[in-house]
Parts: sequence; C-alpha cells; structure tokens
Amino acid sequence: MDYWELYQLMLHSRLFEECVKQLFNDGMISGEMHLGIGEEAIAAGVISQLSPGDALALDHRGTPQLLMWGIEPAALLKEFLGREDGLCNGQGGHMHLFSAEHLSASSGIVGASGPAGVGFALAAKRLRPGTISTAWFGEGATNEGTMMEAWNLAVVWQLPLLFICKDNDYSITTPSQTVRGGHLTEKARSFGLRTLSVNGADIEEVWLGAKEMIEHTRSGHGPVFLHARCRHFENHFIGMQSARMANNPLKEIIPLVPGITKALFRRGGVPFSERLRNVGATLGVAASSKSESQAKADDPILRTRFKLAAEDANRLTGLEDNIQAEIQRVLNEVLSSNNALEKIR
Amino acid sequence: MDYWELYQLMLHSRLFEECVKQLFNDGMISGEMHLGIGEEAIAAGVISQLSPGDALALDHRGTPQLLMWGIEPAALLKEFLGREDGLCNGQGGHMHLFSAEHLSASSGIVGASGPAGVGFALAAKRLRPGTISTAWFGEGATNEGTMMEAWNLAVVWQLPLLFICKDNDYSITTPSQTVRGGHLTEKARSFGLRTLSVNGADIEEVWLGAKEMIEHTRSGHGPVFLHARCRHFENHFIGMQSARMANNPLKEIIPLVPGITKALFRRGGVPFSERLRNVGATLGVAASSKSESQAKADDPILRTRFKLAAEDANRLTGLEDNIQAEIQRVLNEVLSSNNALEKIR
Amino acid sequence: MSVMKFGDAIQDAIAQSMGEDPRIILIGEDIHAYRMKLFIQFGEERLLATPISESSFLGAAVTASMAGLRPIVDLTLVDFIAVAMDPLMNHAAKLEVFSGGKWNAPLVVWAACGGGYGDGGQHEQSLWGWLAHIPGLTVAVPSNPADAGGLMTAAVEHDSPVIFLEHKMLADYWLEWMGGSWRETIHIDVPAEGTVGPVPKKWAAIPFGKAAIRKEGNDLTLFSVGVGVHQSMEAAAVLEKHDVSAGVVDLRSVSPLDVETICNTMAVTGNMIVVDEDYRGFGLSAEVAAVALEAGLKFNYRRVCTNGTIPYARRLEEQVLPNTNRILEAVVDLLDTNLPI
Amino acid sequence: MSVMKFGDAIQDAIAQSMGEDPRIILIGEDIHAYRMKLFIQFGEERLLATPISESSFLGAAVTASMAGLRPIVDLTLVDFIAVAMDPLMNHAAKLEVFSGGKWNAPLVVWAACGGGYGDGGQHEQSLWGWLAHIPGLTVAVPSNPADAGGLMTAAVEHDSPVIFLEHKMLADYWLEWMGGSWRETIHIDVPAEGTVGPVPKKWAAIPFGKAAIRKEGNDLTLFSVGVGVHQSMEAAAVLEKHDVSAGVVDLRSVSPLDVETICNTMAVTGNMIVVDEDYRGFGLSAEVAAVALEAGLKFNYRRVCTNGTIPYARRLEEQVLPNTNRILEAVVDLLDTNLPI
Ligand SMILES: Cc1ncc(C[n+]2csc(CCOP(=O)(O)OP(=O)(O)O)c2C)c(N)n1
Ligand SMILES: Cc1ncc(C[n+]2csc(CCOP(=O)(O)OP(=O)(O)O)c2C)c(N)n1
Ligand SMILES: [Mg+2]
Ligand SMILES: [Mg+2]
Repeated sequence: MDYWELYQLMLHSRLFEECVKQLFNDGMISGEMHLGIGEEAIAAGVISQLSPGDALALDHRGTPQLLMWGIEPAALLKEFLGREDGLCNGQGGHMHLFSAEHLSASSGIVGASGPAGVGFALAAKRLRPGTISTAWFGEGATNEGTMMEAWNLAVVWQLPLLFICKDNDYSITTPSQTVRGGHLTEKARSFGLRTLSVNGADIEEVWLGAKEMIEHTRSGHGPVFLHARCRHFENHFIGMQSARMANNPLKEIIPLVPGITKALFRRGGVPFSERLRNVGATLGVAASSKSESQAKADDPILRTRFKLAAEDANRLTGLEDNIQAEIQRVLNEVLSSNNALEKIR
Repeated sequence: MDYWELYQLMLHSRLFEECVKQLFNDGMISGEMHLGIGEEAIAAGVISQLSPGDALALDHRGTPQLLMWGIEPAALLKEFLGREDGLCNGQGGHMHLFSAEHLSASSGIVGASGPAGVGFALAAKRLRPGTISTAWFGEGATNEGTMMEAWNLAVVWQLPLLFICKDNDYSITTPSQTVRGGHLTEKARSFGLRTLSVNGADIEEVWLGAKEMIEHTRSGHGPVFLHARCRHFENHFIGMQSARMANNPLKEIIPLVPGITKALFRRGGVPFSERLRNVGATLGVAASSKSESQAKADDPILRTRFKLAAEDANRLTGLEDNIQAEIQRVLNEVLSSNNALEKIR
Repeated sequence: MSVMKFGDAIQDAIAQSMGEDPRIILIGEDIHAYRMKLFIQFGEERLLATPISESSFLGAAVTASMAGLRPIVDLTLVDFIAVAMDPLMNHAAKLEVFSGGKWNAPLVVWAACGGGYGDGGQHEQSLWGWLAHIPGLTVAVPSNPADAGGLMTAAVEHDSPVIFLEHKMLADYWLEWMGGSWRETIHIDVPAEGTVGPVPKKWAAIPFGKAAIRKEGNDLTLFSVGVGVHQSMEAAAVLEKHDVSAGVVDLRSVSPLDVETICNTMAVTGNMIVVDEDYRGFGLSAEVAAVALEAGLKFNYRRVCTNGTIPYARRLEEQVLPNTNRILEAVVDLLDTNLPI
Repeated sequence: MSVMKFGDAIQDAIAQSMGEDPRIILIGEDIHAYRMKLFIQFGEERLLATPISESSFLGAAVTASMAGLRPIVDLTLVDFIAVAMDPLMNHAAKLEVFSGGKWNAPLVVWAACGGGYGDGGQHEQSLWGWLAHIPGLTVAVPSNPADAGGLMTAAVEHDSPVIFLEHKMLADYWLEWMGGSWRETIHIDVPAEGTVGPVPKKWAAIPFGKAAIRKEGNDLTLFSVGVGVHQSMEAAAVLEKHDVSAGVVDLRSVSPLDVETICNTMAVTGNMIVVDEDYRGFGLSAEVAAVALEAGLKFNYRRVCTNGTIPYARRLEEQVLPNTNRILEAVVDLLDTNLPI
C-alpha cells in the first residue's frame, strides 16, 4: 500500500469535484449533481487494486471512481458541461457516464448497478479469465429487489465480482436504519456472499479490506461484499434544499412559513401538539443533513493528510501543488474551449 | 388441535382437486392447472387457525387454501370451467381467484404474493386491528426481488403478517438448491423476520408451528415466516411434459428422438461424450419429477389417516364417505347445470 | 377563487381529501421531507416513509386499496415505474376483469414526469401514452393548478387505479430541487400560466375524459397535455398574427380520451397536430389520430413528440423535446404554407 | 428447402448461430428443460439456468452484452417483462444515446406471447406495441417458421437490443405444454400455415423493417403480425368469394415499421384495417395509421385488437381477442356494405 499514491488519487478527485461544484453553482451544469466527496478512500482503496480488463458498474455517484480508473478529467468535465466533445458527447451527463474502453457503466436508477455488476462479471469469467467486476452502490440501494437478486445470482454463478456498499446511513433524507429490516452485512452474508465491513474514511482499512476481498474473488472463490461506512460532505446532491435550509435557515425557511402555518391550523389531521412535533421532525431533516456535512472528522482526505504531513511535509506540499495545478490546467483547457462559455440556457 | 377436523379439511381439498384433475384431463378446464395436492397439511394447519377478517395473498397454487377458507366448492369449480356463475364470472380462472368477501387474492406472477400480503397486512393493522394477513408462495419465489423487498417492508412497518413458504425443492423443473445462494430461512431471518421450519407433511408440526407464528404476529410482535417442506404429487401443473415422459416414456420420448439425434450430431457445440451426458441431464428432469410424485411417504393425508384409523376406524370411514359424497354432490350440481356441458372449444 | 402554485394545488387538494377521508394514506420514499405540509398536518401515521423498493410498496398499495384503504403512492419520478410495473400492469389494472367485476383497486400513483431541465433520459420521461396502453388504468396529466387539484381530487375519489402525472416544469418544488430557482444563472423554460393560477375555494373532482378547449380555432387544432398545452398556446398566438386560427385542446386525461371533443374539433378544422412530450411512436400522438379516423373523419396530420431517448445536454434535449418552434414548423409543413415564422 | 415446425425453426436458427459464434449464450429459467435440443448440443456452459429473478438476469445480460457476450434471454412469457422492465427500458434501450453512440447492447429478449388457449390475462398478453414505444428497442413478431428462424438470426446478429416474440399458438411446444396436443378433447385454434412450413437450408438474417405482402389486394389492406396474419388471410379468402379484394401485409417487425410498404399499399386501396392482438389503444394499430397519415395519405380505417384485459374462459377471450369474424365485421363496417358474411 502506497499512502502517497492513494492520497494523490483521493485529493485529485476531491479537487476535481470541488471544481464541479463551483461550475454547478455557477449554473454551467444541469440536473441533479451527486458528488462523491467523502467517499474518496473507498474509491481509491478499491480502484487502485484493479487491473486492466476489470469492470466498473456504478450508480449515480461515480465520478471519483471513473477519475481514479483513468478516464480523462477533461472528458468528464466536458460531459458535465454537456459538450459534444465530452465523454459521451454530452448525451449521458453526470448520472449516465459510460466508457466501453474502461468497461465502465453508470446508472441513475437505484439498484441497477447490482445486476450490471453481475453481467460484467459473467463476461469477465467467460471472456477474460482473471479479470473481475465491481458493483458500486449506497446502502439505500440494498433494499431494491433487483440488488438482492443480483447478490443471489452472483453466488449461484460463482462470479468474480466485488460488491461495494458505500454506507453513509442516508438515502436522500431518509435514515436508512429506519427503513431496513435486519442487519445489512448479515443480510448479504445470508446470500452466501463473503462480507467485510470497514471504516470507509480510513484508507488503510479500506485498502487492506479491498485487497483481501479482491484476491478472494479474483482467484475464483466467488463473489464478495465490501461494506464501507462513510459520510457525504455535500449531501445527497449539490444544493439539496434541506442542506440549504441548514446553511441559510432564514433565506430558505421563511418562504415556507405560510405553507407551514396553513398545515398547522387547517381542519382535519392530527392534534396541534402533534403537528408541532411534525414540524420539528420534517425540519429536523435539514439539521441532520447539516450534521452529516459537518462530520469532518470522517474526512478520509484530512485523515490521510495528517499522516503524510508528519512523514514529509515538503513532499506533501509539492504533491498538493501539482494536483492543484493539474486540475486548474484541466479547468482552463476545458473552459477556454467552451465555445459557448455560456450558462445553461 | 383437532385431528379429525384437520383431516376433513385436507381430504376435502384432496378429493376436490382430484376431481379437478379429472375435468382437466377430460378437456373441460383450460390453461395451466397447478394443484396443491401434497400441500394440504400446510394449508389446513394455517387456515384452520385464521379468524374472520384475516386475509389471504395466494400464488398460482391456491385452491386448497380457498376451499378451507370457506369459498364455495361449486363456485370454484364453475370458475375453473369458465362459467358465468363462477367465483369470478369465469373471467379469472384458476390462477386468478379473487373473493373480496374472503379478503383473498391470487396471482400468476411469481413473487407477487409477497407485496400483496404486505398490503393486506397494512390494511389489517389500520382498519381491523387484531386481524392478520397471510402470504403464500413456493421456495422458488423467494429469489424474486419483490418478495425480498416485501419481507423488508413488513419488518419496517411491523405488520401483522404471516409469510408461508411451501418448499417442495423445485420451481417447475429446476431444483431450487441449484439456483439459491445461502440458506432460505437464514435469509429470511436476516431481514428481521422470526422464522420457523416445519415438515409440511406433518399436520401436527404445521399446526403447532402455525399457532406459535400466528399468535406472535397477531399480538403485534411483527411479521413471521413459516417454512414448510413438502412434495407435489401432481408435478408443477397437471400433465407437465416431463411427468408424462416419466409415466409413459415410449409415447412421450419417441417423438423427441429425431430432434435429440440432430442435436447430438450437429456441427458446433460440445464434444459428443458431453452431449450424451446432457441428454441424460435433460431427460433426468423427467426422472426427478417422477421421483417427486412417488414420494407418497410424504403424503400428509396418508399420514394423518393412518393415525385416525387406529383411533376410530368407523368414524373415519363415515367421515370419508361424507366428504366423498359431498364432492360428488358438488360435481353433479355443477355439471348438471353446465349449460354447454361441452369441452373447451 | 384564490391563486395557487401548481404543486401547492395538488397537495392542497390531497389535504382536503385526507381531512375528509381517513382511509387515504400516502406512501413513498422521503415522504416526510418531500411532502412537508401534508406531513405536518397528518403525521407519520398517514404518510408512510418507505425503503427504496418501489415494486413492493406499490404492490402493497394495490392490496391495501382492495382491503379498504385509499393509498396514494408517491413514486417520485415516473421513470421509476420501470422497476415496479408488475403491480400496476398485471395486478391493479386487471383486478376488475379478473374478479368478474366484483373487486377493484382504488389507488393513485402520483409521479412527476417530463423534461426540459437537463437531467437526462432516465429522469425526464413522460410515459403517459405507454401507461395508457394498459387497459384498466386511468392516466391524468394536468396543465395548470386548477386542473391539478381537480384531477387529483378525482383520482382519490376514483374506484380504480389512476396514474396522476405532474410535470416537473409546472411544479415549483421540482424546480426548487433541480436548482432552477436558487441558481440565479440557470434558465429553465417554465410556462407561467401553468405554474401559478386561480383555484376554487373548495376542491371538486374534474371528471376524467373531458378535454378543455383552451382556444378555439378554425384552421387547425393542436392537441396536447401538460407543458405541451402551453407550448401550443404560444404557437397559436404566433399563428394568430399570421392569420392562422389555431385551436388548442388540452386533453387533461390521456386515458380515457375525450373522443367527442377530438372528433368535433376535427370536423371543423380538418387539420390535426398532436403535441406530445411522450415518445413519438405507439403512443398518444398516434391514438388521437386513430380515434378520429375510426369515427370516419378525414384530416391532415402532423405530430410533435419526443424523438428518441432524451440526451443530457440542454442544447441537445431541446432538439428532441417538443417546443414552440417545432410546433410552428409542423404547422407550416401541414398547411404547406410559407409563414415567415 | 426443408420443412420445419415454428418452434424448431427458432431453435434451429439459434443452434446455427451458436455453432458459429461462441459469444452467444442463452439465459433463462428452466432453460435445460425448455430448450432441450440446444442444451444437448451446447451444455450448461452456454445455457445458463437462472433463479426466478428476471430483473437481475435481464439486467446482467445487458452489461454482459456490453462486455462482449451475445446473450439471448429466454423470458418464458412476455407478460413477465413487467417485473424486469427497467433493464430493458432505462438501460439497454438508452445506452446508445447515453454513451454518445459509442457503446451498445447486442442482446436478444426471447419471449412467448399471445392468447387463445384459456390461460387468462396475466399469461396471454402480446405487448409488442407497448415495447415498441420505447426508443432503442427493435421488436420482431414472426408469423411462420421461415420468418421465425430468419428474424431470430437477424436478432442475434443485431448490434442493439431486440425483442423477439414467438406466438404460443404458432409454437408447437407451447401447445404441448398447455395440453393442446395431448388432451385429445381440447380444441385450440392453431393456424396450420404458421406452425409448419418450408425453411431454408442455411439460416440467413431477414432484415428488420421489411414487411411481407402475403396477398395482394385492391379494395382494402389488412395489416398484422403473428397469428393475426393468418386470421387476416382467412378473412381475405372469405372476402374473395364476395368479390372483395383484400390485401394482407405481414409487418414482421413492429419496430421498425415498414412505412414504405404501409404507404404504398394505402395509396392503392385507401382502406386500412389493422389486426393487432396487442391492446387496442396507444399501440401498433394506431401507429400504422399515424405513419400513413404523416405521409399525407387519406384513407378509411378500422382496427381489430384485443379489447381490454383478457378473461380466462375460452368463450370470453374469444370475444376479446381478434378473430376472423371480427375482421370480417370490421370490413363490412368499413366498406359500408352488406356482404352476407
Ligand atoms: C429506482 C429508483 N428509485 C428512486 C430513485 C431516487 N433516488 C436517487 S438516489 C436515491 C438514494 C440512494 O441512496 P443510496 O443508495 O444510499 O446512495 P447515496 O445517494 O446515499 O449515495 C434515491 C432514492 C432512483 N433514482 N431510482
Ligand atoms: C415473474 C414470473 N416468472 C416466471 C413465472 C413462471 N412460473 C410459474 S410458476 C413457477 C415456479 C414457481 O416455483 P415455486 O415458487 O417454488 O412454486 P411451486 O410452483 O413450486 O409451488 C414459474 C417459474 C411466473 N409465473 N412469473
Ligand atoms: Mg446512502
Ligand atoms: Mg416450489
């Protein structure tokens, strides 16, 4: 395991996504933009151990993985901007990123990356022995039937397949604990998957766990399930209303007051005291999304940086400067050729 | 537990379905006719302990349950014959049996009885506290995503719901062991369901197990999962080709010989020796369906009869005569009023 | 009469119905957050948050409705129906026939639909014609706040399954989510007449299968639903300046179709253009023509529909989705004129 | 030329393709039993038996096809697509656009369809028009053994997703399963010309989007696919006796449609009847009319389709499904004549 290399992968992704965030807020990117900020250690720990010919089945939050897997940052950025010279000619966008060359596919349909991973693994087993497939998803997706079917199918067909569950405890605004029966890794294990749970903010833990899991499945011992806990520092997608509420309560909540008032006093429904409690509960969503975004102690990059700074502060600064410059270069390249240079009309 | 009553329920169902089989073979019933012959103890053990207002979500094999739950045998028979005065005016048929009065619904889509049971349970909890819902399915259905989603949903909503898995080890011709990862009841348990596994041919075991499970869920302690092993004595549906092959190899297999021969010698494909093995494997399906149908030791009715014969042989004969007569009466009634009295045109 | 936003009207109508009928429940993902006002008024006993498992909670809603509840399933986006089509197609829609007319499933599937904000083809479909193909399903697509509340009221009162589609470009809170309102630099084309408008003091059901003639016209008739109605109105206004009198019919429900209004207007103008944000082939645009043909009418015909999978880039999706220019081009083509438009 | 049964032709064509192309695999439930001959020849490495979980194995087939395999997914009945619509609609169909034209999913979904043997509406649907609504899907529906093998050959060679629908009333082994052949008392209406017929020595692809004119006619044209083609031929033969010259066009693929043949024949007869076993509204029957209207043609129009959910009883389903009598009635209505038929 090379901390420096992993830190480089993670920081590159982080700075790239920070830049995407800026462009989104500037109105140059459309749609619902889901960032992987906070998940970098999971992506880096796994992707750094993949080999050519391995495949990626991603969900709606796949930018870090694709960057680390070698997709040109400029191609991604252009795609997000909807440009003809983007990765998918501007036709896919950030939820539908595809690269045949990298055997990488994405989906905006929750749960779909499960079967997608199975299909890649089937092709791997038959056409490219020794290669594996990886299926990426959040913990919310594990309640989708097709995902659970995929676990079963992978076990039945004994496929070279690594399932990676990035568990941030939330699906959009819903705490996943409240909508799940049983225990997640136990459930996966009951399908016959070998499982391992790691702290997704700890690059070492992820890397070691991924190593074990990947070796297991690559050597033909069947599918494996890596569960990695993490936090999203940019909420479900950028600018989600509940996050804006938390950050700027006055601006965001005041427009809601007339509606809330009507809901409090309108005929029919539960007693007033309960309604007050409901106001708390529904606005509490905002608070919890804020608390998620403030748990910076769980930031995989800060944690790693701390370690490396102690090791060789100069080297660290040099590396960071390089990455920063590289991202800036990509941004300049992309924006300078942005024919329109216009906001989304 | 009243053995006599349970035997009566089971035998009534058995004789009714034997009569259905006859009518099917006579060409008076169309479609794919799935009989519950061999599952009677599971149906009787559960249904005899249900109360008015409880609900039934059935799959494609629900005749015994509906009979035991109090649907008029004549209404069922007329439905199978496609008559206007059938249970569903001849519009549903044997795979789509519905009775609002009995809160009973069926489905020909494998897995659908899971969510259907959840919906009935939700209504039970909110509108008729103290009542429960039951969801019936085979072990093959447990691989459908919607079924597993239903387990999860039932646990999350803490519903009064009994899942009943009738496990005959086969889905059509596929041994379920070969297409399942992990262990079935462990899987159900990992969702947070309380589970119990019983021998579905043993009415006492089923009854006691069902009693415990029903009490648990009826008293508000959440959904439960009863797993009952069984055998189908009439195969997947009546007259399934593989069963006919087993029973009458000459007649059924000879027409297949030219095709098999071509498949054995045609260019492309696996080596000849392997092809011969494949012939064995594919025809072996027939053998296994025969062996299933011969495992009469697993017949819940014979087992119970044995016990009752020892207890009071006269009473037994009397009871059997009555049921026989009752079925005959229904058959006469239905056929005499069968305007057409014609075969399916 | 007061004035309401499109999304508020829907939720206001639901609040009225829920207040009157305790059997009505709302089921869906993030429902406590997405339907804040209803949640405050009715709480978690009436608004049930779900795991991400559409197939099972929609399936459950079907039997729940059969057993006496009146569930409204909030599916978020209609695109997600692809993972939950079975309960709708093979169960809810078929129950009435299968049961010999003795049982039915009074449930509402409420979903957002439509494109125009650069979200890509897995999140911007319309699918109303696709859903209407299945016998036994009612499909309603309102174009303004009054219809939105009135049709939702009809949906919850209806005794068989109804799909209620709210177009995201009409519903304020979707734009809010998508950043259309808070990223000041973003321009999304939202038809003003559709997003805010007068609504009745008390909601009453608007019957399904009754189109609304938004504008009379003698030369041709534009048929549409949802955002397409507003694009049609815009096109008609342009045409008016060139002395072309275009009528605009808002079908309001895709199934049942208002065959009478379709035929009556066709008998007058003899020129039909269907503006249909659903996919071009095998859908609403063809069906409107077919019912008029069946009635023995002869007319000229063009359609402006979504041509193929919707790409991500705003620039590209604008070429694929219907818009006012494409409508005007179709008119020029149909009338074989040289309007300088 | 030799003679083959419909079902044999399909499997024979697949055997030929599988022999030539090792990337082709077959995936489905009970595949070892349902496709006995293919299983003998190719074994369990090429025929993958699955758990009952259509959504995941169809989903897996999509990416497997993207990664170099050529999967044929045997879905058993097309009705079951309702539990597996997402991989098809939101993934396979959209990949080509989403990837900027750089990637595609060469997979075949093979499913039986159609009614007429008293199995009820959850097992007898046709759904070809419904599937054709989704851009990016090719939908083929053969009516005889030669087309069945030729279109299947085209399907496995095609570079994007194809749905291949085999009508149960044409495929011998389905009847076998359903008891039509071994319960001597059972009468099921099977079109003889469709079930057995001449086939080429070596299979070659029949291109999609090319209709076959089964019978020329000057007075009216019947358009159909599958069993409907044979019902149309039967109706045309009756009409011939009454000096009505009816043409019969076998569309063979629902998507793409052969617009040229549709328009050419309409230009001659000016009378269109679509015989479509899929549901009446928002489907093939309307689309055939729409493409002809778009081409500027004027014609009279009737359609004979499946009217609503298919009930179980043979007697009842016969009223709902298309049949020769219903076609003749439509002709009488269309021509406004009093043919004594
Ligand atoms: C089938 C389907 N249902 C619902 C959605 C809406 N949706 C998009 S992301 C998301 C939450 C996913 O949660 P999780 O899997 O935990 O991933 P996370 O976003 O937390 O990374 C939901 C509900 C969807 N895209 N697809
Ligand atoms: C969604 C779906 N897939 C496939 C089928 C075809 N099918 C009908 S019954 C059956 C086997 C079901 O097995 P199991 O659940 O074990 O029930 P059993 O028939 O053994 O009682 C299958 C595959 C179907 N009806 N629905
Ligand atoms: Mg999550
Ligand atoms: Mg079974």
